[in-house]
Amino acid sequence: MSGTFNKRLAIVWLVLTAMTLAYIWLDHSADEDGVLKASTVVTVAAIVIALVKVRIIFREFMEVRHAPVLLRRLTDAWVVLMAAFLLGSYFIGSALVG
Amino acid sequence: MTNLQEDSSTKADRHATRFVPGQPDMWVFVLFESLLFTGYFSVYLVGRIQNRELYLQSQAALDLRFGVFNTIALLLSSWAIARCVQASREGAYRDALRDAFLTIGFGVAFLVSKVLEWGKEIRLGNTFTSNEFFQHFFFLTSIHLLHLLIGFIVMGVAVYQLRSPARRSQQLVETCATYWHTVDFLWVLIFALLYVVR
Amino acid sequence: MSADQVASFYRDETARIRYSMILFNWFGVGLIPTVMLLAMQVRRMAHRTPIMSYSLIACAGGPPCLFLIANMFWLLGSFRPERAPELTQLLNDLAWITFTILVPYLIAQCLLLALAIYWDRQERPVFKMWVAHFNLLVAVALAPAAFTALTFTGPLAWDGLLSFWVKNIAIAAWIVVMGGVLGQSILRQRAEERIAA
Amino acid sequence: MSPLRRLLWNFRNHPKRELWFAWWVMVVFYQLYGVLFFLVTRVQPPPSPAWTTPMIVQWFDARHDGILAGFGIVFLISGLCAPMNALLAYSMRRMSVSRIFGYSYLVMYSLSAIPGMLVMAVAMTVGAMRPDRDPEMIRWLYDFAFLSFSGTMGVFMIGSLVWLVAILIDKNDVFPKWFGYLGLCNALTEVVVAPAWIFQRGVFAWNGAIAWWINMVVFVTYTACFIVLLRKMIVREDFGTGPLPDLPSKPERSQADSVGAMQ
Repeated sequence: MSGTFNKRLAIVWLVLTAMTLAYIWLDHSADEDGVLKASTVVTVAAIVIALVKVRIIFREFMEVRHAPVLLRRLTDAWVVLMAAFLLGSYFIGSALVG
Repeated sequence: MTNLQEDSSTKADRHATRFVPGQPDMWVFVLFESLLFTGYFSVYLVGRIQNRELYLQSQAALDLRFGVFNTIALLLSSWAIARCVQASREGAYRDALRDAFLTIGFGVAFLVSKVLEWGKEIRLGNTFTSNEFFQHFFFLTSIHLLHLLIGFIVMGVAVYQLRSPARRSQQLVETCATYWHTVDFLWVLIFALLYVVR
Repeated sequence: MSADQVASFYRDETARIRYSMILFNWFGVGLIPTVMLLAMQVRRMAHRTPIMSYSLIACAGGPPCLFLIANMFWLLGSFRPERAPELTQLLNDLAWITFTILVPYLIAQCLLLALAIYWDRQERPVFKMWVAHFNLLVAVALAPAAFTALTFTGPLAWDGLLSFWVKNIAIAAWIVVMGGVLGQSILRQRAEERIAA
Repeated sequence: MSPLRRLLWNFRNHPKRELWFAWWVMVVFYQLYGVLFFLVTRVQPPPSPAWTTPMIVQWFDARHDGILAGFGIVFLISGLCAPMNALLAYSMRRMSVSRIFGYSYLVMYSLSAIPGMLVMAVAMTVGAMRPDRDPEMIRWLYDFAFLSFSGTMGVFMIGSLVWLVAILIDKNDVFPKWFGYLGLCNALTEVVVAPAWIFQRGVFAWNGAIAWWINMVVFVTYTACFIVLLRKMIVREDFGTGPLPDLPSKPERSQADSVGAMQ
């Protein structure tokens, strides 16, 4: 029992770390020849990856996966809510600035 | 992520008894606090859009390596505390205690690297009052660091629980772990927003 | 009063302001032990919770604290009376308004004490009923003083009939009467304890 | 019995009259507080610290009567804080924790009204009192008012920490643990207002999105929670020293009330 759990946790950690390292690649791909550029694609990708990581932490590390339905739904709703807030403020803000 | 989810819906799992890890009360904190931080993040993103060039230039002064190192340090600590919860659930308290100390160790690594990073930025002349980006940078990182410091107190409670057979309360250990994971996932968001977002 | 009038008042009356305020500075805090004695008497009343005595304790710290702030503004005003009149006027205004805020705490004290006495229904109540009525009366007398800032003339102004004379006479009367009542009830308490012992 | 007579009778004889009195004082105080600060004096939500002196003078002129009358009422009612803090201290007395908590909280919060609103009331009143005062001084009073109001955090931070520690180690179940954790959120937002002393504009200034608006939302949530929870505590109170009994179900409660009325 303990073995499978620990293996699973190790895999989870590896996945999370890989996603973190993906940010380095994302960061390098954003600049063209060292010129800084605002990029909606990078922004949205960064936020989405972060939220996916948050959900994995919820489900695996925080053991929501074994939790009652209410808590599982609630944490999922929260991830969606955060996404809505973050992307919403980004896009609505962009639209207002023009 | 998808394959992990498929794993979780295997039959054996579905029949296992459902339980809330730790005190359900702690989840109120987790949800409320993440909502609060979402508020801070939204304010930051809106400010960013209004002044893209300034934020981009200032962001370039940040060292992505610090951010990545910090994220991995906290992910390691989260991993350790998750193992600690498993070990203590199975009664392996020596292992649990070791994992708890590992958690604190990775937390300290994060703390040291954060302070070094601040020192570096301040030497570069980027302080809390320099410009809008650094206001947000120092604000978000220091309020998060405050959570981490409280996290050390929380880990102290967990170690105190694990130490003596008379006190051991699995629920309290899980509550402490939930708090620590919150510190972790808040940093995951802060890292993405401060270092990577363009 | 214009700024110049205020400033000249501070210049002419420097000594009086200084010595009276130093005196108040010494003894203003004396209110705290009195209120604490009251709180301890309230604790002996036939209540089921210590809420009323807690409330009195909560009221005890505020007035001396505010009074000391006001006192300092007055003393600062008279320390260098030759400064620009506008500044002296500002210090004077701050002092008077801060002094006014003592009132709500005193009103609350009186009302809470009255309520505590009304609720103290036992064979031999700690305080007699008229003490409660007296406290209500003092509270009513103090109330207009909260609105000092509204006007510079008439009974509401800070040197007017209601805000100054009624208020300060009420405070003085309260101190004298409550001092007597407190002394009596403490003497009685000691007598009762001696019998019980 | 007519409702009024019933109310009077309860006021005199209800076994929990002191608790209910303090609770109603608290409700009334927070209602009045909101009305006075937002509607009568109109000093909240706060104006910008970045304004020029003529704008500030004009701001004071526009509110002259409101500020003087409104803060007069604030002066008059600020004594209501006392029973309110007494009730909060009593909640800690009912817990299984040391008396230290209740008394520290009581003393801390009895002084908190001074930086929390009275200093602001003094500065605002003095500012509005003489419109012909030197504009620079009016500006100083304006800063004094808002910074003392927003920027004094220590009392409230340590106060909520004292309360939350008491709640978390309490064994009598007076408050649910989640409220203790919510207290931590509230204490942390008190930290966030500190930059108001540094910035004259932006989201961290005293009228900023982070330093004021988000904090206000947290504070209002926290306050609403503890008002409701204190009500529950009073209903559950049995005047014992052990764990507080659970909330009685509806029919039981009305029975208990009538028993209380009989006594």
